[in-house]
Amino acid sequence: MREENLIVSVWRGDGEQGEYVDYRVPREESQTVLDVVTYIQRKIDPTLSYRFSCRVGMCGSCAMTVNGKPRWTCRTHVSKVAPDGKLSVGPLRIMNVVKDLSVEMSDFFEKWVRAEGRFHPTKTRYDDFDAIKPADNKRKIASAGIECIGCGICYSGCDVVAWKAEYLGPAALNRAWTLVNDVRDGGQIARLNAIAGDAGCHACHSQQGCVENCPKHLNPTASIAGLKRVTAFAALKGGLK
Amino acid sequence: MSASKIQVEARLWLAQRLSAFVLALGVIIHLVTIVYAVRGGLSASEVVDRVGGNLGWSLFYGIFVVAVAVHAPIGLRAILNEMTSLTSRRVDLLCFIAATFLVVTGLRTVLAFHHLRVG
Amino acid sequence: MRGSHRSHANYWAFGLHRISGILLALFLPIHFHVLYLAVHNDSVFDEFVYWAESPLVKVAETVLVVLLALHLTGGVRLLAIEFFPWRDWQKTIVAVTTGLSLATGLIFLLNVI
Amino acid sequence: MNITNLSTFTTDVLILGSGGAGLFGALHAVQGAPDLKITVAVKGLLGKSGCTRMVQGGYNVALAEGDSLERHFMDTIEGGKWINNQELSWILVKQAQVRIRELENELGCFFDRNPDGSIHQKAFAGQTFDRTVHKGDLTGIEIINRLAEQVWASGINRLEDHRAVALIKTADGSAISGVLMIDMRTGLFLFVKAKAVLVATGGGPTMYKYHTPSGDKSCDGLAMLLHAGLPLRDMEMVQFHPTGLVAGKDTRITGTIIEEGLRGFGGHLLAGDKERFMHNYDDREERATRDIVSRAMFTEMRSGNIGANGGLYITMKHLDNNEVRRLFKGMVERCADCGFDLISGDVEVVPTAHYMMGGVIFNQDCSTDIEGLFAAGEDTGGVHGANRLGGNGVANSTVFGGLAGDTIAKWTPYAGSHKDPDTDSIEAAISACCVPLTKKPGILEDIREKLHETMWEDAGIIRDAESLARSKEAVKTLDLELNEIGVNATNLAYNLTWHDWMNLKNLMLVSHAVIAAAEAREDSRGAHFRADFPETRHIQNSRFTKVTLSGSEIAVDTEAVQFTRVKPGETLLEVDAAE
Ligand SMILES: Cc1cc2nc3c(=O)[nH]c(=O)nc-3n(C[C@H](O)[C@H](O)[C@H](O)COP(=O)(O)OP(=O)(O)OC[C@H]3O[C@@H](n4cnc5c(N)ncnc54)[C@H](O)[C@@H]3O)c2cc1C
Ligand code: HEM
Ligand code: SF4
Ligand code: F3S
Ligand code: FES
Repeated sequence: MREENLIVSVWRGDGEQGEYVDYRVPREESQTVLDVVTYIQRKIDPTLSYRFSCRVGMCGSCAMTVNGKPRWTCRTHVSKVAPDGKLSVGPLRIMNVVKDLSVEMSDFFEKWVRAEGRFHPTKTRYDDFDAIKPADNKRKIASAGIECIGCGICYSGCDVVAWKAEYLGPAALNRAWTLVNDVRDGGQIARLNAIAGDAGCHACHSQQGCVENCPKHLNPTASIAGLKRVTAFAALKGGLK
Repeated sequence: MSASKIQVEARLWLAQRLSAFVLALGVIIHLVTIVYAVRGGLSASEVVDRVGGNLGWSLFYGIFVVAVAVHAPIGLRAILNEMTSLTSRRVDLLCFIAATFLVVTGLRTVLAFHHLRVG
Repeated sequence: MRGSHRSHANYWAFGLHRISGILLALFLPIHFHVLYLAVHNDSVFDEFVYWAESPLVKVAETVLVVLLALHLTGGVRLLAIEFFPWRDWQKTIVAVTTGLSLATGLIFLLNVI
Repeated sequence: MNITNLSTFTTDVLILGSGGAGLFGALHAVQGAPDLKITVAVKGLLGKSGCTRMVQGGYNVALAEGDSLERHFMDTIEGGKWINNQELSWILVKQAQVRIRELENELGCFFDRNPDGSIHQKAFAGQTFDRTVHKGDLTGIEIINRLAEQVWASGINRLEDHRAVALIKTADGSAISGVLMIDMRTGLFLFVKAKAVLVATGGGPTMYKYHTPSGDKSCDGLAMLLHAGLPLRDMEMVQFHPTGLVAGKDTRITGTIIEEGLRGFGGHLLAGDKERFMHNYDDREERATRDIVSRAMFTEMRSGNIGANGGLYITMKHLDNNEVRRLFKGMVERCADCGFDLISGDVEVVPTAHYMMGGVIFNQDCSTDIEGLFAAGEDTGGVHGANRLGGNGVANSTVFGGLAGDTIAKWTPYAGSHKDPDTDSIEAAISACCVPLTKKPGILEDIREKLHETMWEDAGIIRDAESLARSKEAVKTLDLELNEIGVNATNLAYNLTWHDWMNLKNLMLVSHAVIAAAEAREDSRGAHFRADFPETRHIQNSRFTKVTLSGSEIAVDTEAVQFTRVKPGETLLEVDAAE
């Protein structure tokens, strides 16, 4: 273990008022940004607020803005982001700040629902499973986007979301695309209507902040491109309401 | 009956992309010709010689103008909606004016060239 | 490792595309108008071309060509994202499109001088 | 605190927790009785907290040809060393068949398939058949995402960042009136009045130095149930997973799981001197069952043959690097993100507290002895007996969560009107939470570490009468020390340190329950190993432990297991010639 300190600037305050406050945190060999934040709360300033749950990259609760970029803090090793020993940690942009580093995510999830990002069943619990081959093209497309942890990193890194409050955003649209390719789903028309238009996929300018920052290496840009094609041709044929 | 808002949005998006395909071809041809044309200086008579009264060129530039008039205002519309606080109705109006303006000035020019020799 | 959510090639490409789009949209009506005048009056056009001989204008013109080329290549890149299967080498594509645009500008410049 | 200005929220049904049990409870309640007002309250964000999300391996269910309910049932009973409530285990295996299809067909989970399109089932330790349905190695994310989407869309009320602190009964103590909560975002108390309450806060043995569950789990539900006067069974049964990462106490990654499949694939465990040791303990070496490997590792660690951070090592470097990278991509990346090289290095590991088989005694319809109070998931006991099979945990929470929802939907419309709370107990609960707010602020670290250490050393993988007595004293002392440590009360909004204090408080109480139950069981079985009673005794007369809280004292009792379906030594399987 090295006898060094990290200089960490942490946002203290709510969404409107606050400031970055500096703390010195001992540098450790195996140290994630979440560990740094935890250290401050446990040993320096117990009033610091932040959110986490699983601590291994599964729940998507711990996303913060680290040195300017949105990241999952539980799996961001300090050596990767702060080779110079300086770290700034703030709440995710765009989301409402509860306090310090913890944000509220209801807009994010409400948009998920608004994008029809949920399954519409055509069968029941008393029916058997659909036989879907893993090699089927649609199944492959659905699988490619399905492991989203809902961390909101893509959302927070997209300027269109910042510019257009009603834009559904990359995560919700990515989920919708997996469903568009889900042959079991019975809600396709409603979904296309939900995700078309200027609050939906057509607002995306392929900025690709989402792909760039998604910790799960998902590709919302490609998913949204798929939605754009499908909906635009549906619109051409008058298939949208 | 007028189509719904999302129907319109989706179609506008498609119109912009289709016009972009047209423009892509058009601009490549245009760029090649201007690079070729400016070689050794440019004069009015040269341009007129090349383009004036040639139905092919007139059609080409005619299509180009229409494509631009579709493409650019839809692009500007997105920008104005995202980056200014103008209401979307104002933006639509502005962009409609821009589209009309582009068509009128553009086609007027193309026609003028066409009539040079023909007329 | 400081930066922002914007510091990556694809965002810059977006920015360039947007700026070039706006500038082209502003330039085009002027371009149409000048050409229109020229048809009616050769001297106006030649005057314009004469004025355009000044180095400053040459540079401006080159910039314009680069903008057009940038917007073209960037636009084709976007169309490819939207209409063709995804490619994983987006950053390379951005580099190539930018390179191509600058090259176009260079050819133009060499030609006009 | 004056309770006259306590805000109140009224709902028909209140569900505590948004894991597999809570969300299924909510959905089934809404499906069965759409007119009810249903509210899910959770300590974090809905669907994002809790352990169901962290499920990697998958979901046990007998589906394939050749497998059967009886086989799944027998595996569960034998794994549970015959102390399961057999009726509950039977419901588990039977309803799992319905629930898995509900997950796939109604909620949209997209489980992995065989090349021909049929559902894929993989092997999981301790089972005689490959029956674990999964979505890659991130099954929990798939299940909870799909559940949460449906709940968001269904109009169910959400109280996010709301912590339940006490189950409040009526003045006569016969029925539930509601739950006292803290709105974590403001730090204000809130009384949620409800006709029916489902406790689904998911246990979670986080009082151990090394543990796997999510940070929001601190046995709150178990503590509240004890305070409400209900008995907890099998509390001595704490399951340890053999390979948790260890990288020092200052990183949250410590304790999190390194996949079991690595050992299955041929990974070696090394002691501090980098030599293998498992051959000294079991012929199957690294592939022995969870409890055996954990015990061997613990013994090795006790002998002092340890690595840099006090653990042992797992290594894959003698295996085909490319295969390891391909098969364990997620694990390799996770290790790499945290600074470990799983492909060509030695990664330090320890056994880590994973799951509590014990929990509240509940009925087959998920009701409890308090009218209007229901329970499901890891907060309950009896389903798994002395050891849980990998893959039976999420089956348990989803099966019983759903059943609880069904029961609540049937019961609540006839439950009459809301019942008035016993205001004295509200007041008492509030003052219990506020204890640290008037004291001088201090650092909780020390106490947390001591609790972790004590439970790990003396009430963990290997215990005996002496160590248990030691831990009992130690926890008692720590509890008193905790009472003297204050929390800065200038701003109670999202005051994590206040919640840490309450977490510790609950963990202390439930630690007492674990210790008491462990003292009462004088034999070794499943997850419970007594160095002074290393044999499994009296299988035919098996009993289970029952812990209750009377006043501030933990009391423990035992009760005979009813072998309602099968007796030790017998089987429900047709004894066939093969195998
Ligand atoms: C890393 C890991 C891997 C696992 N892998 C598997 C596996 O492969 N297969 C398997 O079958 N099982 C597995 N399990 C076990 C499985 O996760 C659990 O058995 C099951 O998910 C428990 O579900 P639950 O609904 O009871 O609790 P949880 O899913 O833990 O949910 C508890 C909920 O209650 C909330 N809560 C807690 N306290 C309060 C409070 N005071 N007030 C309000 N809300 C509160 C929490 O925030 C959370 O939302 C694993 C567990 C872990 C930790
Ligand atoms: C060369 C052929 C062209 C192609 C292939 C092309 C392509 C595109 C594409 C795909 C977009 C959409 C960007 C987005 O919204 O994400 C776009 C936007 C735009 N284009 Fe073009 N375009 C071309 C020519 C032009 C011309 C000649 C003009 C100007 C007259 C122009 C003006 C605009 C404007 C203003 C935008 C909006 C930019 C933005 O939203 O950021 N384009 N173009
Ligand atoms: S797409 Fe990626 S970045 Fe966006 S919410 Fe999902 S996991 Fe997070
Ligand atoms: S960052 Fe935003 S603009 Fe589109 S490509 Fe991603 S959603
Ligand atoms: S804490 Fe769950 S993803 Fe980081």
